[in-house]
Amino acid sequence: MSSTQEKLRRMADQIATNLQARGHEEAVAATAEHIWKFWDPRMKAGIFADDLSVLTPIAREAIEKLKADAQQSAA
Amino acid sequence: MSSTQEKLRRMADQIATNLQARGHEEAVAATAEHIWKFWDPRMKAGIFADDLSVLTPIAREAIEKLKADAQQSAA
Amino acid sequence: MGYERQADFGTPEVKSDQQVTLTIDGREVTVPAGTTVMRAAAECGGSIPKLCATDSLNQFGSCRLCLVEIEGARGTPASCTTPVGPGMVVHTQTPRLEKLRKGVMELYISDHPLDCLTCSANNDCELQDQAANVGLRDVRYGYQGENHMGQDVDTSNPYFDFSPDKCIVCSRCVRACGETQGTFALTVDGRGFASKISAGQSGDDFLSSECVSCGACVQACPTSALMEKSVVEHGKPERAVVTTCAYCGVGCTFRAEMKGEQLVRMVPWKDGKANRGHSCVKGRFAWGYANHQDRILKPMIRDSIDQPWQEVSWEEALSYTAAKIKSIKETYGARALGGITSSRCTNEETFLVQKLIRGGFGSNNVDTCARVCHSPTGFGLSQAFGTSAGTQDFDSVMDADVILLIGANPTDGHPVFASRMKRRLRQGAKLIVIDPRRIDLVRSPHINAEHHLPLQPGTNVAVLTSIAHVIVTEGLADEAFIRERCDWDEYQDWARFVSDEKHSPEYLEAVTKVPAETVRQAARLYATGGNGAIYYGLGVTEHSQGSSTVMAIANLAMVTGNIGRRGVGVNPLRGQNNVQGSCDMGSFPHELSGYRHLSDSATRQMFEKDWGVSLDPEPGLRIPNMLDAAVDGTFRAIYIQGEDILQSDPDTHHVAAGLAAMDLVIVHDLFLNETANYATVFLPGSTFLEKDGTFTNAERRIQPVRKVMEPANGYADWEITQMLANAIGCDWNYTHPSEILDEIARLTPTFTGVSWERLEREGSLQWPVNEKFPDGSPIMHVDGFVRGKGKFVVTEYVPTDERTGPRFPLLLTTGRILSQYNVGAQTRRTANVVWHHEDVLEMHPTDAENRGLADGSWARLASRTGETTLRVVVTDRVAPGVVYTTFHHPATQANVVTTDYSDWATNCPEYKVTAVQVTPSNGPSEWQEEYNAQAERSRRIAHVEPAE
Amino acid sequence: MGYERQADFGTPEVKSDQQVTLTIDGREVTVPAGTTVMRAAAECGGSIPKLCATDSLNQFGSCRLCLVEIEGARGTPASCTTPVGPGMVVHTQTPRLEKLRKGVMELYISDHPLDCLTCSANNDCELQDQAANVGLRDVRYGYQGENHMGQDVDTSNPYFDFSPDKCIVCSRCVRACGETQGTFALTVDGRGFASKISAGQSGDDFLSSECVSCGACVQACPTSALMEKSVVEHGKPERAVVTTCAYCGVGCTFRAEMKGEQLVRMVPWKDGKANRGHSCVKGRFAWGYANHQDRILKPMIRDSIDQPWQEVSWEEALSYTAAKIKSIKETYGARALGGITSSRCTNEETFLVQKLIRGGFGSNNVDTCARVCHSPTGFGLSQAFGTSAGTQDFDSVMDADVILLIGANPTDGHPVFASRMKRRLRQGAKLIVIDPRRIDLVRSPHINAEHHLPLQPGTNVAVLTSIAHVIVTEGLADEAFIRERCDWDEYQDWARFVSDEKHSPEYLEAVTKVPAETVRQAARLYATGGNGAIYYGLGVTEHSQGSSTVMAIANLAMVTGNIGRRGVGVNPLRGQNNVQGSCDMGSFPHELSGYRHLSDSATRQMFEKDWGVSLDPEPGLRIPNMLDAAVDGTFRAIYIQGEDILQSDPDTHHVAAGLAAMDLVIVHDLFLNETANYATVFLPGSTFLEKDGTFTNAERRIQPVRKVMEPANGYADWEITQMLANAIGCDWNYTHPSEILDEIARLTPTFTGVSWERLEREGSLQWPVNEKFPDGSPIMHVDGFVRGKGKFVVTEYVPTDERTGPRFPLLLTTGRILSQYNVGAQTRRTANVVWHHEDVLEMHPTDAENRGLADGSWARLASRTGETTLRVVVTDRVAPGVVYTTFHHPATQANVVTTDYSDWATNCPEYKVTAVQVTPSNGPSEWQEEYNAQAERSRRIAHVEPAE
Repeated sequence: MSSTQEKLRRMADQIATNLQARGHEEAVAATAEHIWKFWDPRMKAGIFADDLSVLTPIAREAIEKLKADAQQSAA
Repeated sequence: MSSTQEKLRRMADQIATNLQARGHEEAVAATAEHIWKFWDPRMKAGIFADDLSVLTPIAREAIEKLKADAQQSAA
Repeated sequence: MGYERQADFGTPEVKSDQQVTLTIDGREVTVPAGTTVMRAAAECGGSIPKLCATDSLNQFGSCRLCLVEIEGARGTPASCTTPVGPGMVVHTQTPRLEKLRKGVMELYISDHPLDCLTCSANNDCELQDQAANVGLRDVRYGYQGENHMGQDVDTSNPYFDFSPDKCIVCSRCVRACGETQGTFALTVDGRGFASKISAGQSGDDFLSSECVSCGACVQACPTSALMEKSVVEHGKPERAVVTTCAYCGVGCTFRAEMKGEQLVRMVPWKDGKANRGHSCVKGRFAWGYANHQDRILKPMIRDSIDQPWQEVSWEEALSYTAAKIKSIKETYGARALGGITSSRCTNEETFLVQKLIRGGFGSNNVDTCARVCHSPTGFGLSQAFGTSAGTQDFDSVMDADVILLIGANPTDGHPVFASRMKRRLRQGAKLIVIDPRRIDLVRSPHINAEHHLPLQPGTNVAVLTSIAHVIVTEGLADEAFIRERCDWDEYQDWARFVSDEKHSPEYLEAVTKVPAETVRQAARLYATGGNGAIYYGLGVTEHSQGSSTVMAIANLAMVTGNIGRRGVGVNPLRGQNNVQGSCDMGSFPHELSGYRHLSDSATRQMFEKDWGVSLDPEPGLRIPNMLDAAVDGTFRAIYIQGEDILQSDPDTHHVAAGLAAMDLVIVHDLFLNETANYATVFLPGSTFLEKDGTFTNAERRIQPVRKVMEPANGYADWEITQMLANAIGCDWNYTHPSEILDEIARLTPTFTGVSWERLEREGSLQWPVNEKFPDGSPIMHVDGFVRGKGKFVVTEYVPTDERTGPRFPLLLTTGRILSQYNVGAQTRRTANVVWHHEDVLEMHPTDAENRGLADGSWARLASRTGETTLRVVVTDRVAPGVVYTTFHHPATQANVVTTDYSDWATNCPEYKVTAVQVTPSNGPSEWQEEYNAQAERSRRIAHVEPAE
Repeated sequence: MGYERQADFGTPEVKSDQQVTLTIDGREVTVPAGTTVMRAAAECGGSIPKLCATDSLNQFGSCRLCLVEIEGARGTPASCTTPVGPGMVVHTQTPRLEKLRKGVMELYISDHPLDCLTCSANNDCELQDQAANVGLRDVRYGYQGENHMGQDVDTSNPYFDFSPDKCIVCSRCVRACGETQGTFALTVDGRGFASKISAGQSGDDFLSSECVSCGACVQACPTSALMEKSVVEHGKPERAVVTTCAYCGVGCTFRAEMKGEQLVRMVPWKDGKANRGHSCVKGRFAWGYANHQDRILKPMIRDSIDQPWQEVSWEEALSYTAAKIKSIKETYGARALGGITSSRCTNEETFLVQKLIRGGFGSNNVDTCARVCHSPTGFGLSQAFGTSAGTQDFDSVMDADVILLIGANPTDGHPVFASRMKRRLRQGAKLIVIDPRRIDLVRSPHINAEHHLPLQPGTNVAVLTSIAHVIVTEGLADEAFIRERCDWDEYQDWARFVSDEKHSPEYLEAVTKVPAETVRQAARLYATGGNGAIYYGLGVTEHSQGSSTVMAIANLAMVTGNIGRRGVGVNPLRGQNNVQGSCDMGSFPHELSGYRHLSDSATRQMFEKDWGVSLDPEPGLRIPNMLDAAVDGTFRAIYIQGEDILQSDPDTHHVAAGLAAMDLVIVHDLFLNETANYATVFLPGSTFLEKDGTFTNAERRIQPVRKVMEPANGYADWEITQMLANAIGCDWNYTHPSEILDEIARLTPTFTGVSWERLEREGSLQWPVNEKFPDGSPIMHVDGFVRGKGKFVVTEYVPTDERTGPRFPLLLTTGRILSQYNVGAQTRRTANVVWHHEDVLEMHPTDAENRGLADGSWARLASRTGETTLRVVVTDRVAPGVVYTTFHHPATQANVVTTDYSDWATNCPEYKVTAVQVTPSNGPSEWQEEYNAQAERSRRIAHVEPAE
């Protein structure tokens, strides 16, 4: 696994951790929105393609939500 | 005769003399016009009341013309 | 408001149709071809160091400080003598130049005193500036070598000092004396290190030299070598206000340089369009009268002229005066009241005085001092061209090829314009002088008049008609011009008239005493020498044929086609600062502002509506007629603003009798003048430094006058006239002269486009300024005469009634000199008296010898009218049979001698021709002694506190 | 364009609702009550002589030169200490005053050297001015008495000299050092005649004293006693251009004083609204880099980084670069290209670079140095208030009662603003400092912080949340404000969160290491002490919780109602001169100018239409992501204008690896910086002196930058970007930056009212400037937050992943010092190196002793990422366990040690917290030696003529 991949995991988790005090549901939505707004397409693609089980729960749910949204809009 | 009266005569004659080169008729008209345009009423009254025979012919005719005009407009 | 020297671009402005673009210090600059690199750099905000260059003088290239580097050129050329070239790349600051300049500066400073902090030029010194720019920090030579320190200061001039040890021998003073002033009084003596500036011959100081104290050298001096004494005394000014000189009709603009309420100096303003940065001794230096101890600052009244004056409050003075006026009007009617406007006051003030007389007093008895100087100009030019004013601006003279100067002495009377005329003459223009005296312009350094026609006083018309005779009979008339621009029938009548043999130079030589051949040559030169410009003065107007002479002059200009373009024209040199303006403002008894006769009911009604009054449609009295009517008892009261008719007007005895006969003489002036001896009300006036307004000079240029200090007397003159008007029941509410100017513009077609705001923006405007001439009119009658066709008027020579004879065998003519002004009320109260502390009588050696008179003798000068005494100066400047004096001093009272003869058309007095006799005397005449005793008695002031 | 000192009104401006009318020298003047007579006189154009007075300092009344006479008052009071009174009648120039002043001046001059002409102050000296004004002509005492001549000049300061014999002991320097700068380094030693000015203790010279070289004393000195060395060398400037400093985010305005193409000095401009006439050592003096020999003036290219550079023509450089860009785009797509805008360049230049990348390259891979400094400010304040900028102008600090200073060291980083803050603190405002180090403001002359919270690095959020805990739980919240201005539900959620016992100071003391009671006292003071203003710096943002800390700060301001008026607010102290502007201009990969997200299609379409391109709607890469992507091979080319990411960005190894992996690195800069070691195209840049444009400072103030000299490299930076754009096929035709500014205004709602013409007229404008705020916005959120309701955001403390442990037991934090700027590219190339010629490591005595390190020892500083060596300074300014260094010198490269940890929201690097170990060393590390060798190799230039 490239160091870039590792950084993406760390970034996603870090966002999630900093948002978790807002409560689980809001934290998931805020994490997803943050990634959607600030990540370059190749970064998004990178994390979508990753093994999401290594992520913290909030981060994982956020990425899953983003993936679903992306597939929907591509459909 | 006051010195003022004497001055009025001299002024009338001097005007006439300086205009005489224009020929008699024009000189009389020009002298009359000059006095009409530049003399105060009391000066005009003074020369009208004077003995005009002492004046040079052009001056005399000019004053007579002015007197006639004045009487006409007063009538 | 802060103090800053005017910008100096180093070398004069160049005019060219071609523009050149170059790069200076990395910046692109575009300037007219022929411009120097120095000037181009200055125009884009740079400042190449310089000492010998200044933009009022031609480049000289001596100081070596203005070196620059030009890419591709060898060496380091002087930027003041190097013209710009297209694509040139100039560097004005490089290490190499820095080093060279430090070397040059080191030499200057090693021979210069180090007392900057106590030097009068401190902070206003170009050597100091350039030392700062160059950044020299060390003088290797020390200050112990041979130098020029410790030389005596020449303090002889009353207005400026020359400190030779401060001199850096840049020659700017020498060049200014030549190029700017045209006097050539200064020279560089010696060569090399021994060079020094010198005024005149060795042994001369500035006062004893030819120097005329114009100030050009002081203005040009980069250090304190030439410095105003007032700056030495008071220190550097702190602010500068641009204003217009209150002396002659040239109308120089000056920077009044102030410190608090103290005027420190007057400095000519380079942007002034009348003077172009030059000045004369009067405007530049003779302003001390403004705060002279003689000045009266409080209103005064008295019941009769044999009582002392009582100082009173303004309220009391005005109510006293108003009551008198109302009572006289009630008893004798409005036509018993009148007044005189002042040619020294502003247009706005003059306009108010005539408005007060016409609208407030209710009579048209208003006149002005132009009556006694240029009234024939107004009358004559109006007849010929349709406008009562000269046709050119002053700049026009630089395009003249032949200058015909008649009855004028510009180097004394209009010195700043004379300097420009001399500059043009040095460039090669030809000069013809028609004057009984050999005035300075006939022969002076680098000037040599082509022809001098020393005519017999009183024969102007004869000479001018004989010149016309030559032009017409020799076929030199410009018929194409005449056919296009003039009435051809009138021209033919006139041509027939002048062609008469009786008007030939040969026939008239006996009368005029001018050799016929000289007249013929002068006539040919004027008619064929290129642009011919006529300049004339009071030697034309102050004659019984003054108006005829003006018309004869107009005829000459028209017959030769010398009118309607630059370099030609008919140019009266006006006497007092605002004599043009006072005439424009409706100061004459028969006309309203803009020279419109009272009989024109449309004009009259416009004024009546605007002012809310009804106006008398009949002309009022002229000054001499007022005096006659006063003696007759029909004229009882007069308001005289800023004039001294007792001294300035002819036949003093008669003037005194007229004034004495009146019930009320109100004098509104700075000083208790001679006329005030017969006044019972004195209203203290304000100087031109104490008020806002406008003056109009001889070229019809309306220029702003700006208040630089508060009126010492409490009010500006326009405010005093307004207070007087309101005291007799008017309801005026002017708060600033600009409002009066707006009223003038509203009521006067030639002033439509004039406003204070526009003058602030554009500096000055030459009337007419209106829809037709939105930018004003530097040159008139360009596309046609104002009256339509130019009018040739037949002018027959009529000899004056004043004749010489056995009792009075000499002809007296009068004039003035450079250092004094008019009746001398101002100049006599300045240090100008060192040049002229008394009026003297010029007399030809033969006449003097015949009478046993030597230079300096006391002589009795007598005419049919009166007599006085004065000292004789023996000189061949006057012809045999002619004597000459000035009328600047009341102690002499030359006008006690002059007669009441006057111009046939305008009653302008014949000052220039009085038959006199001169005999030895041993002191003042009886009349002089009586007069002085009466004057002294009349001037007593009882200093008691007013009962407020 | 000419050179003139700025007007000096003598005493400071007074604000008052009451106006007083008086008469000075006959003129009526109306001024605010409390104004001095001196200032009133100056305001109406007069100039009362003065020496000890100047309008930047409080009146002192010692020189006795400014005496005036006041009617009805006894004696001659000093005008500088006499306030105006209604109806007062003042005379500033009378014979009595003239005499008194000459006496005073005589004493000054008798003890002053007479070498004006070679003096560096010549023509720019107030003693000279006043001597000229006073007009002293003679010094009776002579120059032989006891005096102060011949004393040694103190030349120790690299920028100015002190010449005691030129000193007139007016105390202006001493007062400026105290009042203006707040350093109190200067004193008057002795009394009476023995008085002399002294820097620090006896034996100190200026360099060894406490003097911080701000220049305030030089500015205040009326003579050449304190004088810039550059003026001594070059002489007096000849023109002055007002421009904006290119150092820190204060944005001081200066007059660039020029002589030809030579910058002679930079002088603070009194009308500058950011600096109000003050300056620091960098802006005032450290401009010599602009013409440093290291500067590259020709474009250079090379095929690979192991080759020497080849100088080529602009054409060749641009076509080479364009071909490479096109080829990479073809092969890898637009998203392989990107660039970095510069916070040192103008707004217009920055805007063009992001336009080039988005519109020309076709990607949104644009980022700027704000990424590594204040990106959390933009994110955090936008979340809370709706605007990515501070809320106040600098003037606002003068109305603050409590100043809460967090993670900022203004006396070093923002010295000119620090001086104002100190002035306010001396007036009595209270100070709370939250900083691991005991910065100067905690204790300095006349300043004593109320509370210092020396927290453990990385615990900002914990400390701020505990302050919020105190405010909410002690009932100090401003509920009225919150109900009106904020979302009440969000507030309640947040209040519940912070009230939790886990957020109490007592609970968190173990983490933050700040005594709980100190936190409580600080919280109470901020909440209840009047106007509370928060100022913060990179100690807040450069953390893994940087954005959370910014939001925590916003929460504190809202909960206490300290927002929306003067004296309060949230004020980020921005780093580089135009970091605010570069963010405003759309330099971030996810947003367009004015902080509008790319996903907003209306905004995107406006740009697409205006630019005639289509834009990628997806966010681009941030700098660290670009480097990651480069290593991964998906990012191939970068255009870097005016930044040196290799030195400034964290984890140098990783940056170098990223750059080395790219196909094309274009560096556009003044110098061959560290990043250029990895570049194959070098485009020489221009300095701020060589171009027009605007900078936006930390108070959102848009200020004009003006060209004072031509670009030595041939083109301004905006021209180079335009040439590059056109080389890759764009069609740009800007002829002046004002046209770019017009485009910015057209496309950015907060800039609608901004134009070059308006900036010329008004000097500066604070955005937003638009229909709603036509005059700009000194204070924001006055009537409501930009986002509507203020948002309380829950900020949970999350410790950084960077932890100390046995291998790396110390925490390194980094910062900067006064004399250096950022990576030092500019300041290292000036004489500022005398104060700081190398980066050093500050270490607590205990930690040093434990490691056998003494003051000055060489030490090895190592982290998990890398290591370097530097010298140790032992000091108790840092707490035990904390070490501190700066990153100004490439020889040290502190960033080889910092990690790639970064802020969760913005990836702003965690410079402020790195776990390190420090051990003795005997010289540079192996890495340092390798780096230096590589850098030297990479900087070789093959000097052959370009094949044009």
